[in-house]
Amino acid sequence: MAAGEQEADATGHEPRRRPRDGGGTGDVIGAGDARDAGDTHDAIDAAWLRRATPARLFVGRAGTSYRTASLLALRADHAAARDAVADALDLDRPDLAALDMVPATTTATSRTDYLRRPDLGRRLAPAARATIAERCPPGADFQVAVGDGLSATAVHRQVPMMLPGLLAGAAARGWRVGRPIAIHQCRVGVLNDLGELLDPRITVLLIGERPGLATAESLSAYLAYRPRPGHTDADRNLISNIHEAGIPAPRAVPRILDLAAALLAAGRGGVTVKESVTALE
Amino acid sequence: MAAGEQEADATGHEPRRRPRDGGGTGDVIGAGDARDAGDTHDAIDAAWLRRATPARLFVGRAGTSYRTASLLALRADHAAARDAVADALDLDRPDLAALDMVPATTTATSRTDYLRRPDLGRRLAPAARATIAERCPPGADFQVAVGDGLSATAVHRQVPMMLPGLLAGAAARGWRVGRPIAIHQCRVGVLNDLGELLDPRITVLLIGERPGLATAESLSAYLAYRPRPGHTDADRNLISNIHEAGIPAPRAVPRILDLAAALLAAGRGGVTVKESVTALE
Amino acid sequence: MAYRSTLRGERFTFATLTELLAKANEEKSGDRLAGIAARDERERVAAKLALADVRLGEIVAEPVVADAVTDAVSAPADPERFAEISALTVGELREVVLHPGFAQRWAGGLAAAIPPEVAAACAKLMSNLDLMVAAAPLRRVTRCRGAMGEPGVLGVRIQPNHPTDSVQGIVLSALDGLAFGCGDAMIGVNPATESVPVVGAVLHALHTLIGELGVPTQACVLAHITTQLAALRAGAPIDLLFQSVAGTQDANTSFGITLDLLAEGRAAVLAHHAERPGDFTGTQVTYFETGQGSALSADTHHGVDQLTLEARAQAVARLFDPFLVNSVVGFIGPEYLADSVQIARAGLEDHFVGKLMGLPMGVDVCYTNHTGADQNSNDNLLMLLAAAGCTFVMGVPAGDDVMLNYQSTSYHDVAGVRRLLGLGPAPAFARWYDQAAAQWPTTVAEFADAVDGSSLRALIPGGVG
Amino acid sequence: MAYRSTLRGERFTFATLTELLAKANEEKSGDRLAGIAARDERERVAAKLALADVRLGEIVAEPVVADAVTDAVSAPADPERFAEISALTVGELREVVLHPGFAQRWAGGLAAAIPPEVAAACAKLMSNLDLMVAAAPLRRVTRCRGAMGEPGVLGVRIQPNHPTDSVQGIVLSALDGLAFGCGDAMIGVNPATESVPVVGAVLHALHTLIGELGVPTQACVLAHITTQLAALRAGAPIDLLFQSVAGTQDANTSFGITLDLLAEGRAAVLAHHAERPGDFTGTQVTYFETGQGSALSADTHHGVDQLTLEARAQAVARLFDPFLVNSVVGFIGPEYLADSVQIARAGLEDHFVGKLMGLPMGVDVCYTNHTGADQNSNDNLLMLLAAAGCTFVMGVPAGDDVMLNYQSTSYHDVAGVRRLLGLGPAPAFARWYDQAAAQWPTTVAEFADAVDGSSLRALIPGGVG
Ligand code: B12
Ligand code: B12
Repeated sequence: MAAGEQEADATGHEPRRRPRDGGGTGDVIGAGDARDAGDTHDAIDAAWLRRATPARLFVGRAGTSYRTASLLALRADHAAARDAVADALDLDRPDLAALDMVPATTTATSRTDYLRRPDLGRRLAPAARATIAERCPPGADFQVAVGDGLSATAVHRQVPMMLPGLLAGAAARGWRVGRPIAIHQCRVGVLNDLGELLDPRITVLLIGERPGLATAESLSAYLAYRPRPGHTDADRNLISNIHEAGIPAPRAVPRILDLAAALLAAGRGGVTVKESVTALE
Repeated sequence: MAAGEQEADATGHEPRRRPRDGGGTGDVIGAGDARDAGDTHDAIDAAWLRRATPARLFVGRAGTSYRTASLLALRADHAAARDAVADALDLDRPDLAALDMVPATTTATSRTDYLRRPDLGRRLAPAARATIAERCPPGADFQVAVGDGLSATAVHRQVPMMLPGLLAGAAARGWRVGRPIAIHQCRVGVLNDLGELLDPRITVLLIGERPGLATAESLSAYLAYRPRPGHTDADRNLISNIHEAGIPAPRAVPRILDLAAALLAAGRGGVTVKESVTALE
Repeated sequence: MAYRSTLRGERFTFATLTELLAKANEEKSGDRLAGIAARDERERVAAKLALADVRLGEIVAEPVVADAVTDAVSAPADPERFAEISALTVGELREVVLHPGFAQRWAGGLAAAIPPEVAAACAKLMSNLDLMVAAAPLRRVTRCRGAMGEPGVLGVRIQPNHPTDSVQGIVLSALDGLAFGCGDAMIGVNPATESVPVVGAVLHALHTLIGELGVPTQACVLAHITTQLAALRAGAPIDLLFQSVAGTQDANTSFGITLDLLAEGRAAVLAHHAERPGDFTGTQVTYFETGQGSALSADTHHGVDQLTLEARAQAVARLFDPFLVNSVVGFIGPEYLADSVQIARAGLEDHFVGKLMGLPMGVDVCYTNHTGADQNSNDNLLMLLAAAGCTFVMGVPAGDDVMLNYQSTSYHDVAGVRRLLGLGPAPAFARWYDQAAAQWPTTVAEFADAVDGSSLRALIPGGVG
Repeated sequence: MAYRSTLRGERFTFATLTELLAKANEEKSGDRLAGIAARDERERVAAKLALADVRLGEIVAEPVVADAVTDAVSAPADPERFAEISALTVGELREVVLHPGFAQRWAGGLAAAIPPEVAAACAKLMSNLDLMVAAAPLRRVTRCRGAMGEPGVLGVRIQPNHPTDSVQGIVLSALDGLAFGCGDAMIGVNPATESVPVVGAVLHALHTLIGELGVPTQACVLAHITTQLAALRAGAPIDLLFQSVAGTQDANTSFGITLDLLAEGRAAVLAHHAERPGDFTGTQVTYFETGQGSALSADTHHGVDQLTLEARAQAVARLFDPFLVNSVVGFIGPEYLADSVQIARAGLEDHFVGKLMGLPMGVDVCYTNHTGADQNSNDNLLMLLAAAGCTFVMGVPAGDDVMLNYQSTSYHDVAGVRRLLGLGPAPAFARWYDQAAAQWPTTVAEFADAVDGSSLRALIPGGVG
């Protein structure tokens, strides 16, 4: 194959995993260390390894460096991850619109602002405070908020699969469920403002984690017990890595509900309360 | 001396030279390599060395590194040099205003533009072409232009000391002298546009060189014989380092005139014509 | 007390030592975010000039914050040794530190006498090259199961993280790293899950892996200290006790820790080691991570600049005789270190101040995807730190941490740097490697061949295929 | 011929090899100024992917410019050796080059068979670490009066420039450099004045200095080649003949040179050396400087990217069997390399492509005051290049070139880097240094003491005080 068509290792759509070796990997003279990945084995074992971990394992070497294909796949994934940071939360997507969340913004007014000024992403904008106060009933047992965080992609992908189950599950446990809120340019610290405004017992913030090379679709659920201005991360709990190759959305829902129940039982959140899950494989 | 007043080595006004050692230079424990500069000798020999070269020689060592005073003097000079790049050419300064130059601009409209787009600094703006065509008689033997280049400071300092002598000297040699032009956001390549517009035999461009740590006041005189679009640096000559610690302005004037005469005699400029100066000390 | 200097006729005044330290710092987005940075280069240089003439004794006399961390770390631990240098100015200290003879005085006890604010002040007067040249000779050997810090060693922590803490995925990642000669510093997993059973399962799996293979290294699971201690009580083996630490009491509170908790934890692990005779060659049982920006991120910086707080965080670590300390330098994001220039500077600073204070300092050379850095800039800093004698760095498969979502240095990267600079793993580990992992598979194909009926197969929890 | 690739479903087409090479380049302000850069990271990566599959033979078959430089340098000098690799793709070449065994093949003749466009293409697929790891083992020894390139050597050119070419000032600067162990690569002066008598005077002064002291090094005055040759004809001694070269015929025309002129100059200097028996240990008598951006600056780049043109400029140098080649990497300004990130990348690239083509490559690690770089970023690149086995770097008093108005690496800097990496001057020079300059003054006070009635005094043209 000369200068013709070439399919990169990094061409697959998300979720992206360990790229297979290929492209520019020949072994014409003396590249003994650039050991050939071997086609037959690759097909079989790459699948097994891929199931075991999204990490890029046993990718071969060129001297001590990456094979050319691995290096370029990493570059491609980096370009994509950077693009993902810039993506905007789109509440008009049909699956998100269907969730009927109350839209809100923080005091960070642009993406640049958001990246440089985390303090602004922790405070609700005055208009948002008014809207929320008007449209969301206070004093719920279980209040959910959704925030773009560092990856709107994660919200787009995971939240539609989670929110209905979360609300239904909470209701099934007999909790009074608040009306969900969607927050643009959102940081975890916004939990304190929500607590001050609505006084829920448990607030769950579903927020996009920073995009990695392997996936930009990872979501975290941060939980706070009666959040208040002055609370810190020591008062919060979370479940992270909610995505297809991590905790799949359907499995995250009961874990969040269980953790919420643990917080309610303890009458507090934070470092002294631990999840009790055991097997995670 | 504790946290009180402290005079930096780099506090002297320009032209700045080798800083003397001092400040944070004590030798309390084991700093054997950080050999003391010695006060008496310093006073005598620093002056002699300073006359010999503006280079920072025999400044001592801390291990293999600079003494603290030397390092901080370099930092201070770097801050000043960067500021100098940003300085704007001010034709309203009394000594420059007195020279009654025709003001012009290139197609670079801001300092940022100028730094990023050298091509724009080589073309006269349409309005400038019109002004020059209107106010400057064409066909001179000796046309002078002044450009800010990378240091307006150099123009501010040197040009008032040079331009009158240059024009008078040229006239004394019987050359028809053009009306001087001052060009904002100017690169050397603008000579071609000037040649096309005014058709002088010799054009001299006095232009600010990039500021260094030792001085931001260094000017060059670029000379072109019948410049035309398409001419390159191979067709030009120059005298550089015109400043107090280099070629003082008064000594630069006759050298420029001599070089102009050499170009006229050769009937061309550029790489085949050399200055004939010998002793320069 | 006010500090003053004059630069080319322009006069500058700095009202407090805290202000002076902040303005003398190199440019960091976090200091600017905090509103304490020098407004321009001229003011920065003026602050450096004024700082150069401050005596070390004065720094100790004017604490930057009044809190429990200051009480514990800012008074010189060894007043007699500190007295030897207290009359030096910061500018003089820089020259002393750069002197080739300094390493001996440092090793002879001076290291322990250097308070964090003094170390930070010194770093502010140093060029990047100074930071490298000065740090390189300051080497300390520490011991847990194996040793770190011996001459010619660039240690590597294998960081085999997994998004759901799958012990199979973690062990596979670790095997890949061991095959590259990585892992002498530790095999250290950040768990995604704060659950005592999960953390315990990972601790057991690493313990088994190390034991089966006979690797002279130590395991660590970087859960919150309270989770690790609960796992210990539940019977999990702990080689190294981990905790993130910060430079103010309030920041540590936001991390859910106190100095007492750290002391108790260390005592518990030492007691546990006493019950595992023969396993350990030394008594350095703690591991700490730091990084510029963490205090500001919790709004607990009290107007103090990032570098000074970093040195204080490291001094907190010093209280507990750590096996290793790690500055995770580009980990958080652009709000604290905007780009590769600031990350590189901070990495060199953090490493130097740690070494100056006598710590076995390593650096996680890394960046996130929302910052102005990339793998090429990461390569650069890795090389600079290796040249500067950095104790250890990270080894992450392909540099891509699939759980923490950031990029660090890879097994490949450290192999390249070791090759280039003639460095290697810890001697005992190198001996183990030559006899064992040097022949291990490096590609999927070889791996498949190797696990088909070999001893490697037995090591993989959950079985193969 | 069109080149294509697909990235996550997005299809990219590149109409020509020239376009592909440009878009596969790392970000440079000059390529953007020329309008040939990739529009974003996605397109850049797509170009790299397509380039990875281009065979070396195809590159040679599709010249990027039709001109005299292409005729002279782009056809493989040794077609038989080139045939060994012509079927490799660029991606495969990268892997071959990174293989530890490559240095032997390279030394065995492959180096000479690598055309500049191939070297540049390969560099575009490499990480910064690749560029360092691959370059380090490629060492060539060249000889003029002394030798360069021996193992463990980091050479230094003393660059003792003076704003009016005062021989006194120049000699004083050179003495300071020699006292630091610098100067084994050469004592090389950029003259401010293009005057045959002035250039002749500086050549005589350097010749005398080297002769009196018996330093095993060579002198060079970096005037235009025509000026140097005129000085030679007027009786001045020339060790190394210098010229700036660029990567297109038109750019060289704007420099006032042709390939014939360079060949004639070299012949003249070789003839001159034949008349100085005993002075020389080898026949490498030329010295060239290059640097990304010079062709574009004269609008003579013909749509070709900076790195490809740099490799071509170096290949021009290769035609004349140079003693040393120097990429003056941050010299011109931000329009070609915007900041320290781009300068560092370009420095590593220039060094690697030169080494790959078999050249004794050095780098002037430098920056101007109108660019986004500073002495700290300069420190970083100096260290990286020294680790990568760079043949030589500059030694400028305090890094401040008082004639060219830019900052480079200083005598102090290179002393620090040599100390850190265990490198030193050329062996013959080191022996001379230990017996002579090692004891010389380092401060003004010591200098004054030393010249009071010593042999140093006699060396200073114009006398002392
Ligand atoms: C960045 C980060 C940090 C930074 C936070 C500073 C900052 N400004 O971002 C630092 C380095 C200080 C940090 C420290 C710790 N972290 Co952390 N951290 C992360 C990371 C990599 C990314 C978070 C992210 O993307 N946030 C999204 C953005 C939009 O939110 P943000 O508002 O900008 O950031 C806030 C949160 O990230 C929060 N945060 C970060 N870590 C933690 C941990 C806990 C328990 C809580 C409640 C909050 C919290 O701090 C930020 C400021 O409020 C995640 C991994 C992941 N995949 O998510 C781990 C992660 C969240 N951290 C974790 C842990 C365990 C810790 C520590 C407890 C470790 C320790 N033993 O000390 C400490 C202390 C945390 C605390 N109580 O403050 C675990 C949590 C496991 C769990 N399920 O509870 C995770 C999942 C992975 C890990 N093992 O490191 N962390
Ligand atoms: C930058 C520079 C270069 C760059 C120019 C590219 C660029 N875009 O800037 C490069 C590296 C290519 C270069 C090359 C050479 N340079 Co030169 N260069 C300089 C330097 C350091 C700064 C110039 C400056 O500040 N310009 C001011 C700005 C505002 O102008 P500009 O329009 O942006 O830049 C133009 C001029 O600088 C011009 N230029 C640069 N060098 C030369 C040399 C000659 C002879 C001419 C006519 C024009 C010229 O090129 C630029 C593009 O047109 C000066 C030193 C100094 N103190 O001035 C030496 C200097 C001007 N160069 C000099 C020389 C000798 C050369 C070479 C002839 C060396 C050689 N042997 O090949 C070559 C070839 C020059 C040519 N004919 O094209 C001498 C000139 C001595 C003299 N009195 O004639 C100087 C004084 C110092 C030196 N020894 O290097 N140079």
